[in-house]
Amino acid sequence: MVNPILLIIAPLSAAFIIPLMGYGLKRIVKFIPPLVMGFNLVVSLSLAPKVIKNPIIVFLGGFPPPFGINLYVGPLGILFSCVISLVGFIVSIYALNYIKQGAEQKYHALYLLLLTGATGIVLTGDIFNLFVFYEILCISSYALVGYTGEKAGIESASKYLIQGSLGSSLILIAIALLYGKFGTLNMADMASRIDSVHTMELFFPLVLFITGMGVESAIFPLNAWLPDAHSSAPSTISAILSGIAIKIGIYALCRVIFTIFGATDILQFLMLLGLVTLLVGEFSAFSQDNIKRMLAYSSTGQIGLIVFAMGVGTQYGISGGLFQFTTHALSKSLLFLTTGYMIYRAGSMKISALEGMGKKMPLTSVAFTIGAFSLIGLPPFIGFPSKFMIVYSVLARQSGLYIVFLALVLAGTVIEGAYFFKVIQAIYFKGERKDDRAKEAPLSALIPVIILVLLIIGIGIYPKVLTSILDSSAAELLDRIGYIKEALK
Amino acid sequence: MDFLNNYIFYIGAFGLIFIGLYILLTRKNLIKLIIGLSIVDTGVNLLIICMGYLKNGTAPIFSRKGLNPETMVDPTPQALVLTSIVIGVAVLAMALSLAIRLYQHYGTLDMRKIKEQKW
Amino acid sequence: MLIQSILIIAFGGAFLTYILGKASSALRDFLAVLISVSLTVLIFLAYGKTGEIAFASFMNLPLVLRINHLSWFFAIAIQTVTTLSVIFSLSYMKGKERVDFYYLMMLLCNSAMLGIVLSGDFVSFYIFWEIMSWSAFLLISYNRGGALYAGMKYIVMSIIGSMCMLIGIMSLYSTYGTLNIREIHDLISTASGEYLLFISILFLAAFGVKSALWPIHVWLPPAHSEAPSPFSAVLSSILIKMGIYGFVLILYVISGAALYLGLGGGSFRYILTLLAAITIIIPTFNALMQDDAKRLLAWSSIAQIGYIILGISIGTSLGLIGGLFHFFNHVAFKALLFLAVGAIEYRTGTRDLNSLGGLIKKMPVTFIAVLAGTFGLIGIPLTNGFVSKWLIYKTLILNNHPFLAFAALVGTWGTILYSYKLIHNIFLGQLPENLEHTKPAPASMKLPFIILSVVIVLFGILPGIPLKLINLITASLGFDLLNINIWGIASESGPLNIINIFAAFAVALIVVWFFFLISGKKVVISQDNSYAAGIDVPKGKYHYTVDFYNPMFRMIKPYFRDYMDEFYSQLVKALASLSDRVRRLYCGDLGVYVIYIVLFLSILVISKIGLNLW
Amino acid sequence: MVTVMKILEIIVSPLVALIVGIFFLGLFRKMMARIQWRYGPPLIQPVIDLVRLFNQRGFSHGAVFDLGIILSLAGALVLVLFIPIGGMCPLANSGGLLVILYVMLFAPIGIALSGGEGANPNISIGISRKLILTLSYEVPFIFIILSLMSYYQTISIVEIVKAQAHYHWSLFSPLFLSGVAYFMILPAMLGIRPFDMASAPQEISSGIDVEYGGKYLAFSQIEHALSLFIVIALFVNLFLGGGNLPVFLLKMLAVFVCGVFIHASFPRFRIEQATKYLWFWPTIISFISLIVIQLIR
Repeated sequence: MVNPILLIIAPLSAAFIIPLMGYGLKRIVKFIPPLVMGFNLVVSLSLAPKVIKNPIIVFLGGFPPPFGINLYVGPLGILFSCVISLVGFIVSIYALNYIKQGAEQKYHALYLLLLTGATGIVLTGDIFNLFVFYEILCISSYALVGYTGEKAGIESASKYLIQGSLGSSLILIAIALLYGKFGTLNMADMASRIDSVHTMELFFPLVLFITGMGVESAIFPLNAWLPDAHSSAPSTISAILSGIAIKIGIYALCRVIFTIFGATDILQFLMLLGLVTLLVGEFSAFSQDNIKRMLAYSSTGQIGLIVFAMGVGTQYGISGGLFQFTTHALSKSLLFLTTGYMIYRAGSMKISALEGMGKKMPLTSVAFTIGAFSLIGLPPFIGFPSKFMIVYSVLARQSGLYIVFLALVLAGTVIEGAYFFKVIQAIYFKGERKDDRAKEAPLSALIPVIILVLLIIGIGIYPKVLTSILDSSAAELLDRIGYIKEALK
Repeated sequence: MDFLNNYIFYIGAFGLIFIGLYILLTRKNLIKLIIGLSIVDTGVNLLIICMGYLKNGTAPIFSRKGLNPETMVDPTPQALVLTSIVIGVAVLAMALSLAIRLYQHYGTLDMRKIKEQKW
Repeated sequence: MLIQSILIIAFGGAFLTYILGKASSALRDFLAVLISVSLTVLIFLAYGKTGEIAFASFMNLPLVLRINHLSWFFAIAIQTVTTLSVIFSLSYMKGKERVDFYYLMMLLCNSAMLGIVLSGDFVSFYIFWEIMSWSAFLLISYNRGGALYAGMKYIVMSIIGSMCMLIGIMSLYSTYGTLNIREIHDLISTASGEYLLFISILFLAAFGVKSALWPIHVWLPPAHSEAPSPFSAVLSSILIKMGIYGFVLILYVISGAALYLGLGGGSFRYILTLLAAITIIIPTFNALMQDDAKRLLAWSSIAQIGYIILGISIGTSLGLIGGLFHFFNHVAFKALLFLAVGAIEYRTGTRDLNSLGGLIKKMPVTFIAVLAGTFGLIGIPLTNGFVSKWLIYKTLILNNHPFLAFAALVGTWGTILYSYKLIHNIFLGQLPENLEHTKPAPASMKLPFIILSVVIVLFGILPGIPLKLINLITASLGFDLLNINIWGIASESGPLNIINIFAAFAVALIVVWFFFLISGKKVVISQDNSYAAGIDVPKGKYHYTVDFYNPMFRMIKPYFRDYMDEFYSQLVKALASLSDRVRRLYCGDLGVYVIYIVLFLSILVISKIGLNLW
Repeated sequence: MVTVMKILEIIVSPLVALIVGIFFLGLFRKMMARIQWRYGPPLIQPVIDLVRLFNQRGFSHGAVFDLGIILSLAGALVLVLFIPIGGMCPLANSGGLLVILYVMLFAPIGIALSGGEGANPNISIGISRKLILTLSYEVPFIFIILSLMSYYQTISIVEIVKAQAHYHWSLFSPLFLSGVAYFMILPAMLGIRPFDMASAPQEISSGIDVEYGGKYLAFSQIEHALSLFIVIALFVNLFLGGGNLPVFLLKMLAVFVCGVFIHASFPRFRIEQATKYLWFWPTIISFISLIVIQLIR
C-alpha cells in the first residue's frame, strides 16, 4: 500500500527542487507539476476504495496520537485530495503553454506549494498542523496572485494578504485557547473532550475559527479579497484559487464545526450565512462587465450554496454540499481555463470584448457553455445531480422556514443563470470578429478543457461514481464518535 | 496582586492583539498596517507561550535528575511558537515585498488611494 | 424497446447530423430529414401501444419511459411538426450561418420534447424539460439583434419555472419516496388538501411559464417573433404545449379529476379558469395591435393557449376533449401560419405588415395555406378549429360558466380581426413596387403547407378521427366515454353533425357558383383601375392598410398595453439597481474590509453574549 | 316521407328567406321615400335591379375577388338553413346557436376577402369599419346569446323556440333586459343608420360595394337581403316566440318596420362613437341581464 504521506511529500519536495533545477534544466521545469500532480491523482484514486472501507491513520512522529502528529486519511480527506490533485493536474497541463512571461520557475514552485498546503489541510489530523498547511496555502496564494508584478495583481495581493493574515491570526488565537483548555492539539483527542459548546470558553474559539476560516473560505462579509484576487491573477491561478483554495477553507470550517465541536446548534446560522453569501455573490456578479470578476463573484455565490448545504446538516445535505463542491471545482476551473485563452486572444477582460468568440474559438466556447450550464444546474451536466441532492435534502427537513430558504437559494440560481446566459449570448450571437488574431486555443489548453468537459458530462449522466464516496464522507463528518475512535485507536 | 500574577500574560497578549487590531482599523498606510499585523502576531505568540507557562517552572527534560515533572513547563507551545514566528516572518517578508512593488506602481502606500480593484 | 429506440435515434441523430454537417451540408440536410421522417414512422407504429420500461437509474431513482394514448397523441404532434419544420428549413436555412448548430438544436429540442412526453417519472421528465429549455434558448437567440433580449427573457422565466418545478418534484419525492408518475398517482389520494394545493401551485407556475399563461406570458411574443421561422413554428405549436401536457399530467394523470376539482375548495380550478379567460382576451387585443406578422401570431398563440387551458381546466369530459383537440388543432394551424410567414419573410425579406401587400398573385400556395390556417384559427366551420372551439363553448355554457364563455367568444371575434389583418396586409391590397419580382415559395416549403392545410380541412370535416383517440385518452383519465361518430358528437344537449354543415355548404357553394357562371360575363381588370368616386387616385402605389384598425386602436390602446411586461421590466430594473448597490459593498478600501472582518466577529460575539440568539 | 319533407324544407326555406329579404329591401326603399315625402320606387324595384345586374358585365380584380363574394353568399344561404322559419329548420341538429354564431362569420369574411383583393381605398375603410362594428356589437350580442342559452339550458335554437311556445315569449320573461339590449344592437347588426358607416354612400362611395358591378353587385344585394332576413328572424325566434309561417313573417315585418323608423330618424355615427355606444348601454344592459339569469337560476 502506498503511504498517503507521499501525497504531501511529493509536491513539497518537487516545489523545492524546481528552483534548484532552474540553473540548468529550465526547459523541463514546467513538466514537473503535471507529473507530480498526476502521481498524486493516481495515489489518491488508488487509495480511495480502501479508505472508504477503513480510514488510514499515519503517525508522523512515530508515536501515536494524542502526542504525535497524525494524518487521518478518511473518505472526506481522500475525496478532497482526489479533487485537488485532479484539478491541479488539469490546470498544470493547461499552464504548460499558458505561463510564458515572468518568473516561470517561481510560478511552478509556488503552485506546487499551494497544492501541498491544500492536500496537507485535508489529510492532517492535527489542528496546529492544519494551521501550518493553511499558512502554506495562504502565503503561496498571496504570492501567486501578485506574481506577475502587474498593478492589479500587486494591489489585490496586498489586500488579500492583510485580510488573510488577520484571519489566520484569529485561527491561531482560537488554537491557543483550545490548547490552553485541553492541552492537546490532536483533533480527535480534542473532540473527545468537548462535550458541549454551551460554555463560554468553547464559544470564543468557535467564533474565532468561523471568522478566521471564513476569510479564506470567502463567506460574506469576509470575502472582500476574493473578487480582486481571482480577477487579477492569471487564469490558471484563478482556476486553482476558485476551484480549490476557497473550498479548503470550507473543509477546515466543517472539520472544526462538525468534528471538533460537534456544534449542531449553529447549523441554522451556517445556513443563513450561506444564503446571504449566495445572494450577495450572485447579485454582485449580475451587473459585472468584467468576465473574470463575474466568475469570481459567482464563486462566492457557489460557496454560499455549499455552506448552505452543509448547514442543512443531514447526511443527504452534506453529501449534496460535497457534491456541489466537486461540481464547482470542475465547472469553475473549466470556466476560468476557457476564459483564460479567450481573454488572451481578445486582449481584454470585458465581456463585450469576447463577442463573436464562438466562431473563432469554437471548442473553447462550447466548453465555456457547458461549464456555465453545469454551474447553473442544468441537466445532463454535473451541476444537476448536486443541485438535485441539495434541494432534496432541504425539502426532506419538512419545514416551512427551510422552504423559504430554498426559494431564496433558487432565486440566486436564477440570477446566476441570467448573467451566464448573457455571456453565452455575447460569445455566440453578438458582434462579428474581423481580426484574425483570435484563433482556437493551443492543444495544451484544449486537452485539459476536454478532460474537464468529459468529466462534467460523464458524472452528470452517471452520478453514481461519486455517491459512495460522498455518502461515506458525509458520514465521516456527521459521525464524530466514529472519527474519534478511529483516530485514537 | 494575585490576579495580576496569574493573568498578566493574558492581559499582555490580548493587549497586544487589540493594539494590533486598533492599528489595522484606524491606520491607512500599508506599512503601518503591516506593523499592526505584526503586533497581532506577537500578541498571539505571547498567548501561545503563556498557555504552557508555569510560574517557577523548570525545563521539560526528563533525563536530568532533580527536575520535578510537576513543575516542568509544557514544551509544546514553545515548539508551536517557533513555527508561528517563522510563519509570521514569512508573511512579513511577503507583505513588505508586496508593499515595495505597490509603491512602485502607485507612488503611495495610502490604502485609501489604492482603490483600483473594486466593485 | 420501441420507445428506447425512438429516443436513441432522436438524440443520436441530432448529434450525428451536427457531426456530418462538418463534412457535407447536403448529407446533413438529407440526414436531418431522414431522421425526422423515420422518427415519425416509428411513432406512428407505436400507436395503441401501452407500456412502461425502466431504462436507467439516476441517484438511486429508476428512470422510466412509458407510452400510452396520451403520450402518443403528444408525440405524434411533436414529431410531425418538427419533421415539417425540418423540411421547411431545407430552403429556409440555405446559406445562413451555423446551420449545423441550427439542426443540432432543432433536433435536440425535438428529442427532449419526445422525452418529456414519453417519460414515466419526474426525474427524466425534468431532465428532458431542461434540455428542451436550453436548446430552445440557444435557437431563440440565433437571429442576433433583438433575439438576444428575447432569448434572455425566455430563459430567465424558464429557469424560474423549472426551479418551481424542481421544488415540487423534490417535495413529492421527499413525501412519497418515489417519482414514478403511476406510483405517485396511487399514493396521492392520501395527501392533505394543503399539501396538494402547494404542489399544484408550484407546478402551475412551472407549466404556466412554459405555456405562457397570463400573467407569466411575457417571454413569448419576443421569443416567437425573433426565432428563425421554422423554429417559431416548433416553439408556438409544440414547445409551449409541453406546458399543456404538464397541466394534463398534474391535474388529471396525477391528481385525478375528483381531487383536482376539490382542490382548495374548488378555488384552484376557479382561479385557473379565470387566468385562462384573461389569457384569451388580453392577448387577442394585443395581437390586434401588432404590425409584425410573427409578433401578431405570437400573441395569437397566447390567446389560443388560453382556450386550451380553459378547456382542460374546466374539469369536464367535454372540456378536456375540447382542450386536447384544440391543442392538436393549434399545432396544425399555428405551425402552418408561422411557416407561411417564414416563407414570406424568406422571399420578401420583411415581415412588417405595413410594407407587404398584394402577394396573392406571387405566392398563391402560401396564400391558400394562410387562408386555411386563419380559417382554422378563427374556427370557421369545416375547419378543425371550429369543432374544438364548439366543444369548449358547449361545456362552458352547459356547466354554467357564461362569463368564461363570453371571454372565449369575444376572443373569437378578436381573432377574426387580426386574422383578416394578417391575410389582407400580406396578400390582398396593392403589390408594392419593390415586391414585384417576388418568387413563389420553394417546393420544400410548399410541402409542409399542403400537408398541414389538408390536416386542417380533413379534421374539420371528419373530426371523429382524432376525437376517437382523444376520447380514449379522457376515458383512461377516468372520464365517461362520449358518443362520438366520424362526423361529430351525438348527445342530448345539442349534438354536432359536421356532415350536415358540410353537405349544406357544398350544395350552397355549387348553387351559388352555378349562378355565378351562368350570369353575365366578367371582365378582369387591373387592381389599379379602381373607382374612387371621382377623387384622383395617385398613380404611386398606396398601401391602404397601414393602421388598419386605427379607430379601434385609438380607443383600446391605453387599456391594452402589456402591463405585465412593463411590470416585469420595472422589476428587473429594480433588481439590476439593487445588484449594483450590493456590488458597492466591495468598495476597494482595505480599511473597510478589515472593519467587515472585525464587525463580523463582534456580531457573532454579541449575538451570543448580548442577545443569546444561539 | 320525412326525407322528402326535409329536402323540401331545404329547398323552401332559402327561397322564403330570399323572397322575404328582397321584399324587405323594396319595402325599405318605399317606406323611406314615404317618410321623406317622396313617391319612391315600386316594391319590386329590387327584383328588376337584380335581373338587370345579372345580365350586365361585371368587373373582377382577381380570383379572390370572385371567391369572396361566392363564399359570403353561400355562407348566408347555409345560415338560413340553421334558423327555424315558422317550424321549418332543416339543420336543427347540427350544433345549434354556437354554429349559427360561427356561420354568421362567412358573410363578412367573404366580403372582406373579396374587397381586400379590390385594393380600393374606400373598400379598405369600409372593411375596417365593418369589422370593428362587428366586434363592437358582438360583445353585447354574446352576452345576450349566453343569457338565452343559460336560461333555457340548451344550445339548440329549436329548443328555445319550443320552450317559448310552452311558456311565454322570452321578451316577457326574465330575459326582458336581453331583449331590450338585442333591440338596441339590431340596427348595428342590420347595418342601418345610425350604424351604416361601413357602407356610407356619400362618405366612402358605399364602402365595400364600391368595386362591385354587374353580377357582383347582384350577389352583394342578395347577400344583403339574406342577412336582413337572418338578423330579424333570429330576433323573432329568440325573443318573440317564433310561431308558424304567417305569424312568423308578421312578427318579422313588425320588427322590420321598427328598424326602418330608426333608420329614418337618426343620423350616422362615426365608428368610434358607434363602438363607444355599443360597448356602453347595450353591453351594460345585457350584462345585467346575464347576471340576473345567473341569480334566478
